[in-house]
Amino acid sequence: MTDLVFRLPDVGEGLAEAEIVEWLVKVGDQVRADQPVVTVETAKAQVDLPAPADGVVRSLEAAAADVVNVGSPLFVLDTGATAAAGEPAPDATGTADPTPSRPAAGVPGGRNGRRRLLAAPRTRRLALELGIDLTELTGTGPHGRVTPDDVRSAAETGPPAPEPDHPTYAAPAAQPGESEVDVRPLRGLRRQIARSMTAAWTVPQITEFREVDATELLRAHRDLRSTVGDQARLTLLPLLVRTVIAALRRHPMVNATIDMAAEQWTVHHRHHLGIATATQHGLIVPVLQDAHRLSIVGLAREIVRLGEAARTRSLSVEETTGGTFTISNFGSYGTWLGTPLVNAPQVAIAGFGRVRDAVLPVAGAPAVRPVLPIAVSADHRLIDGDQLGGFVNTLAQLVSSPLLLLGESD
Amino acid sequence: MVVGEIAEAVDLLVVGAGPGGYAAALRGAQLGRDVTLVDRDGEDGVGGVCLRVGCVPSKALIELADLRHRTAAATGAGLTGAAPAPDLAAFQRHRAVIVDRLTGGVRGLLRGAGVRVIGGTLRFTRPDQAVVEPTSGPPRFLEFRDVVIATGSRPVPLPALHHDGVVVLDSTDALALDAVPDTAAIVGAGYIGVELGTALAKLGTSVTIVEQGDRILPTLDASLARPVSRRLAELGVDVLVGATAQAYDCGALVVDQGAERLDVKAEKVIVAVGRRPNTDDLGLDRLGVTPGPGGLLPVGPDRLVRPRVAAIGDVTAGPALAHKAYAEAGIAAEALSGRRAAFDPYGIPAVVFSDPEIATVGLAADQARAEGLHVKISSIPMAANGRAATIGSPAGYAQLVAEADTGALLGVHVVGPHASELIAEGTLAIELGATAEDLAETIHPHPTIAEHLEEAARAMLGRPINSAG
Amino acid sequence: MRPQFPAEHGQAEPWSVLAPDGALSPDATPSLSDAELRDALELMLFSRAFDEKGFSLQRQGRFGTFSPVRGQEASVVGSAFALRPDRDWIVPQYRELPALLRHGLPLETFMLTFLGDPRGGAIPPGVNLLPIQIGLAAQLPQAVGLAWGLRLRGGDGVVLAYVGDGASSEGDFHEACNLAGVLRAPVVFLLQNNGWAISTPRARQSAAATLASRATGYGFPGVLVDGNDLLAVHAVVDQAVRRARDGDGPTLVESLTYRIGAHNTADDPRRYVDDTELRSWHARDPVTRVRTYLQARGQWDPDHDNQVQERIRSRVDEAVGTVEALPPPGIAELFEHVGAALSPRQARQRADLLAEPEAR
Amino acid sequence: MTSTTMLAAINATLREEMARDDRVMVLGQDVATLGGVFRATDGLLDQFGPDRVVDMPLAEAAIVGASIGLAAAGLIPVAELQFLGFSHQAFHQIGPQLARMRYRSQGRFPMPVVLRAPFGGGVRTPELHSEALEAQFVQSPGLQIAMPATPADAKGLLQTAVRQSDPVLFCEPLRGYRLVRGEVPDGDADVPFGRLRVARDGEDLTIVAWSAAVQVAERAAEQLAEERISAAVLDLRTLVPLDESGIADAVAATGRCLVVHEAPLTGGFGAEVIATINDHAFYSLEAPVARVCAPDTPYPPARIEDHYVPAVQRVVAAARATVKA
Repeated sequence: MTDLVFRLPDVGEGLAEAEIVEWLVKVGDQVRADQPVVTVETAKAQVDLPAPADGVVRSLEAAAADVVNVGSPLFVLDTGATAAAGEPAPDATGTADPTPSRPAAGVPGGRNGRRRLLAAPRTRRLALELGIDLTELTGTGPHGRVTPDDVRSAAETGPPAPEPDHPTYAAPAAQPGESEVDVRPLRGLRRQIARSMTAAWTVPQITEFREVDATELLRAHRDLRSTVGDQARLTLLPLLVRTVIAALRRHPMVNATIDMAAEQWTVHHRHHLGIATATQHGLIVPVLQDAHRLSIVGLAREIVRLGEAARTRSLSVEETTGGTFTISNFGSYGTWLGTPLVNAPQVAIAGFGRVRDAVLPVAGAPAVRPVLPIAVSADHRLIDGDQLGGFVNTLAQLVSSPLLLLGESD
Repeated sequence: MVVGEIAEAVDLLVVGAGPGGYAAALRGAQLGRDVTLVDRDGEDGVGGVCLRVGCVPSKALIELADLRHRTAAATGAGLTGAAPAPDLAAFQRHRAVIVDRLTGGVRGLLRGAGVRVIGGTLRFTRPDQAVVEPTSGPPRFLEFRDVVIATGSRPVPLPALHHDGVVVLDSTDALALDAVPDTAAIVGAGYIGVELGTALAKLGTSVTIVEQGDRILPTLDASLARPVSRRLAELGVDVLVGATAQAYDCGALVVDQGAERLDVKAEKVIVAVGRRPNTDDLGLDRLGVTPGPGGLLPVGPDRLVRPRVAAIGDVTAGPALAHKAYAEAGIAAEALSGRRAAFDPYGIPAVVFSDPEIATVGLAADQARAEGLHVKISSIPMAANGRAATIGSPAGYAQLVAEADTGALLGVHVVGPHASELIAEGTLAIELGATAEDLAETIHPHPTIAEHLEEAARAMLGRPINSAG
Repeated sequence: MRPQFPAEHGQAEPWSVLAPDGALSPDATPSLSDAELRDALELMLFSRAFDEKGFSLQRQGRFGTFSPVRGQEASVVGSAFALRPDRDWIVPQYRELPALLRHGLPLETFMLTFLGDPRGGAIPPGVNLLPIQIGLAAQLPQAVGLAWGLRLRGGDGVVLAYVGDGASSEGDFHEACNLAGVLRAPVVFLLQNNGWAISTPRARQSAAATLASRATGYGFPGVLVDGNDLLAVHAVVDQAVRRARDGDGPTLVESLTYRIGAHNTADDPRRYVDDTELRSWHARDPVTRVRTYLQARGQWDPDHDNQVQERIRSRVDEAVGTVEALPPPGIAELFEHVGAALSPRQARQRADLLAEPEAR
Repeated sequence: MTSTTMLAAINATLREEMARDDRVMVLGQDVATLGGVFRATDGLLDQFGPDRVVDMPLAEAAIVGASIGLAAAGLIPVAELQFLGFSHQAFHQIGPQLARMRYRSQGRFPMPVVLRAPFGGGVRTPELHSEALEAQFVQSPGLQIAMPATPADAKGLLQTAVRQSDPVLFCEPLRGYRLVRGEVPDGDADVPFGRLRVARDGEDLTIVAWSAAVQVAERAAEQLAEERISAAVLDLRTLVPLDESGIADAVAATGRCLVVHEAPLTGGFGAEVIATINDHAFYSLEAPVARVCAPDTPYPPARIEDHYVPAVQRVVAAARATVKA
């Protein structure tokens, strides 16, 4: 027999490649010279390529939709064969050594997508160790290549790894559909939240509530907003942050963290304020680093930026750690008053509810005033009731008279 | 011990001291495990089939045969004088030295790592216990925490041809021949049969290869096998395809080919129709492990059959190749030691030391298509390579398979001289997710076979230099 | 051809020196001097007197259950006289009072044992005795171990272990003899065949013609001796002790004697002992035999006999007085010598018992 | 510290004790030339000679009885009963003789005798080799009973046994001989009798065990930990003397208790442990004390012994039930 390898000719002028549109024959077919065998499309035209001689098609070296280089084999024609004969299927039993069978290379994602996953072995191992499914990542390298950094950042924001001893051998799949309840694993951010809330609950805490006349605060807010203008979207929150920092300055031990394992606590001279932020993923607490150094505008911008980053899960590790005190602005979603939970290892948290009008005694007469509910919880291991009361008093005073902030040193 | 099964505590038990087993033992020791390695042949078994009676001796024989043959072929290229005659007895001594040095090195590593090596036949008796029957002395009971099964494989015999080690040989016997037979028939045209047939032919044996299928190397792409087929014909090797060995009778192998019955004169008959995993006499039922089809142990990506039991190498699915076992060994040792590990290569290179050599890694074009990938293919004949011409082996080609839109390499397939060495670059490229452009832009030394990959990559990009395409 | 079994051993004649009428066997030389014989006879008389006193006290409620020696005095005293108390050891059963006295055990201590007083076990330091053994034959492996230990410690002491015909059926007898043979331990097994194990006659203990013949099976000599013949018993045991001391290993001596009277104070032998047989053994009384011999040699006379009897009586009375004057043991003694120290649990039990009202 | 097996620890300790005190000698069946059927006395004959390492006739009573005599002669015999299951052949020399010789002789003859006896199941022995008979010896006042579970305790308790003047039944877990490895201190291990070992701390439940059952309890505790049940494991080390306060304190701390032993349930030493808890920690209990023991059947043949010897899963199940009770 004589095999004739038909290579892709340059059917245009200086074209390098062509895409296979359709095979007009199949392996084993008898073809005559000049019979069209394959339709290809170049950048210029769609053409049929004919058989160079009589023969039997022994193999097709490319498939429909493949892009083939000029000069690459397209098909093999057995020009010595006269009768059509299909390739006999190799007998698996005792025909020949089964090895080296071509190993089926693992192409993650190959089954689902049509893209090759590009990741070096080191990256793949890192993904395994961190429990990251590479097929769900978009690589930042050339051609979407996944880099170790891609994996690490996915690990920081993505679902944590399953337990190391989780068996990877086949386990019977759960039967879906028949249950009346929807049982879901506690995973990812939700699991982290569950864990940190559980940790928070182990802290013996006390909460003090206060309703404060917010007339002056709202006025200051209004005035400031007109001053700031387009520089930033100024909500009430930057003002409250300022107020809290001022109160913390007067009560330094509230700006602290506790370490029961080491049986010590740390008073922080810098103020890194966590802002509890509701996202569609769940509660995230980005941290305003060195909030005491930021201007009102700076605070406003930073709060917006962090809130956006939280919602897109693009916060860096530094932006979610190291907080010394937390503010929960639960009023922003309508809650009037709630009990904030201390964000351990911090020792206190301030919650601000929704401002609403209430009747207050003003100079001995009932008056309708905007009222801001404040709830501050503290770790009772470190902070006694009177200390908490002192802090809340200061905070309430500053909220009701924001002018006093002018007297605070920076 | 007069009575009772007084078990010894074993932390990590590794069964089989082949490339998989000894590598798992060493990796386990690195991870701080207390490792016990059991092999049928004890310290003498270290290295397994590969080092002692398989790959390594076989490559030594192929090297010798090739050297002799090329010397003869070089008479027209600048050498004169009679070609040296082969002396297999001397070869066997030479081979023993090589094998001793290699296995001795491994034994030293094991000793250095504090791995305890026990000789004897092991059977599992309980999910956490095995008994080892040494060649002498009472049985020892080992109660283990974790186990790696790395017992390898053995040649499959043909019922029609009773293996006697004198006339009817398996591959191990064939590599131990101390004289070149005048005639030999090889049953099975897989890589072992082709390698042995080629080597014997080059040493002067008149070789017939008998294959039941329709061509040689049936598990490889036909196009890869084609240059080898041609070369075998040049070497005078008779390849009978669609032929079944029936019996050995009166100095000849009786072969049925279609309706015809042939007598193939053969001093020796070498049966190389495949290998079978050594999983049948291990008492795996007691271990709570059931082998799958063909005796293979089903494993997960971490090579665990079940918690605390790993299997690697020839007893698991995939090519029965030492380097696969070797790679799996580390995975198994790590997985059993509580680390995250998965056997997740993009490609396992496979090499046939035929003439020309075949080496392949990653996906063939049709496999890639089956995976749903759009592919580009570039194939450059070896004739375009200067170095190949100087070697005098212009047969073969290099083929790259890449993803159409990104150019990421999916498969590298080489037929030609030193393909076995070349394939490491292809493997690295695939594992690193390199593209054809990466390969084309990487400077390769000239004149080498290696630059052929660069050339193939350039061709894929439409800018070949040395080949017209 | 059928295998030929060896014939049964016939009845061997026991070694004897003094005939029942006190006549010295013509070819015999006494192994004890006249002075030693007088001491021996006095000890035999003491034993017999104590037996009577003990019975009497027991019937008055002043003494516990005890086993008299009567009839076996020559066997016990003759064997004990073959030992050197300063280096040799006696491992008794419980019917060997005169041997224990000769070896240095205070009579009071012995009496305390049979008064049910724990202090009876307190063998004084330097007195080479193991305590009386109620577990039959249990003392024998211990005796072998003791003999072996004496040798390991470099001494030349010999152990004389007493056992009866009944106890010789125990497994310990076999294990001990077997071990002694293997170790060539310096031990003499003095098997007092007194015809009875309570009511079970010797014939029900073993089909062997003699118990001494068992020694063959252990690889050392077995000797049958007339147990009512003081000089014969002494001569045989003396020879056995000599062998043991010289490193030639153990000897089994079957001392053929007879228990004249009850097994112990609680027994009524009239229910099983044949009167005729008893009378025949009365005629072979071991004490009479020595006394006759010594009188014939001018070494004993009725006056001397009276003095001796008087001395014995006062010694026994003195001992009775002493032990009866001792304060009775109490709860404290319950916990004494259980171990080197009391465990917390034992200490609490002791305190609890002492705190109970009736204890005070 | 060296990591070694139970067997090696016993062998080394015997060697050290014999070297330390020339009164110490070893006797038993097959202990000299063979070095013991499990090699516990391997090499001692070569080092100390035939007067101190002695092969004995196959007679358990003679071995124990002779040991009594040897002790009376001033030696310190360490006798090996090849298996505790054969101790009945010598029981009359142990309970009524060895145990009470000091008492009988009012202190004249203390008995510094150690009876080493391997025992315990799970090793596929023929009949009578595996029985856990410890409770049968408890009623022999004067006899102390040591049941080490670890190589370190095998050394420490054996040292203590050899160096004090009362007889000790030293039960060695066959299954643990080569299986249980651990750190063994050099020199004096200083493990007194009557002081239990807290093998594992825990808060929800106290598992009391001794000898081979300690490892079973520890493995059960590991599994329980995965279910967030925190189980303490007590290794009693010696049954006589018994660390009553140690048991009471530990059980009072958790309020729940489970006793595991290899002997049959009825009259097993677990009953004594529970009675002790009843005496000293009753009002701290939050649940009835449970037992995981062998059933009241003869020790079975090898093929079914795994159903007999308390298994980890049985302990885990009983612990769960106790915690929920």
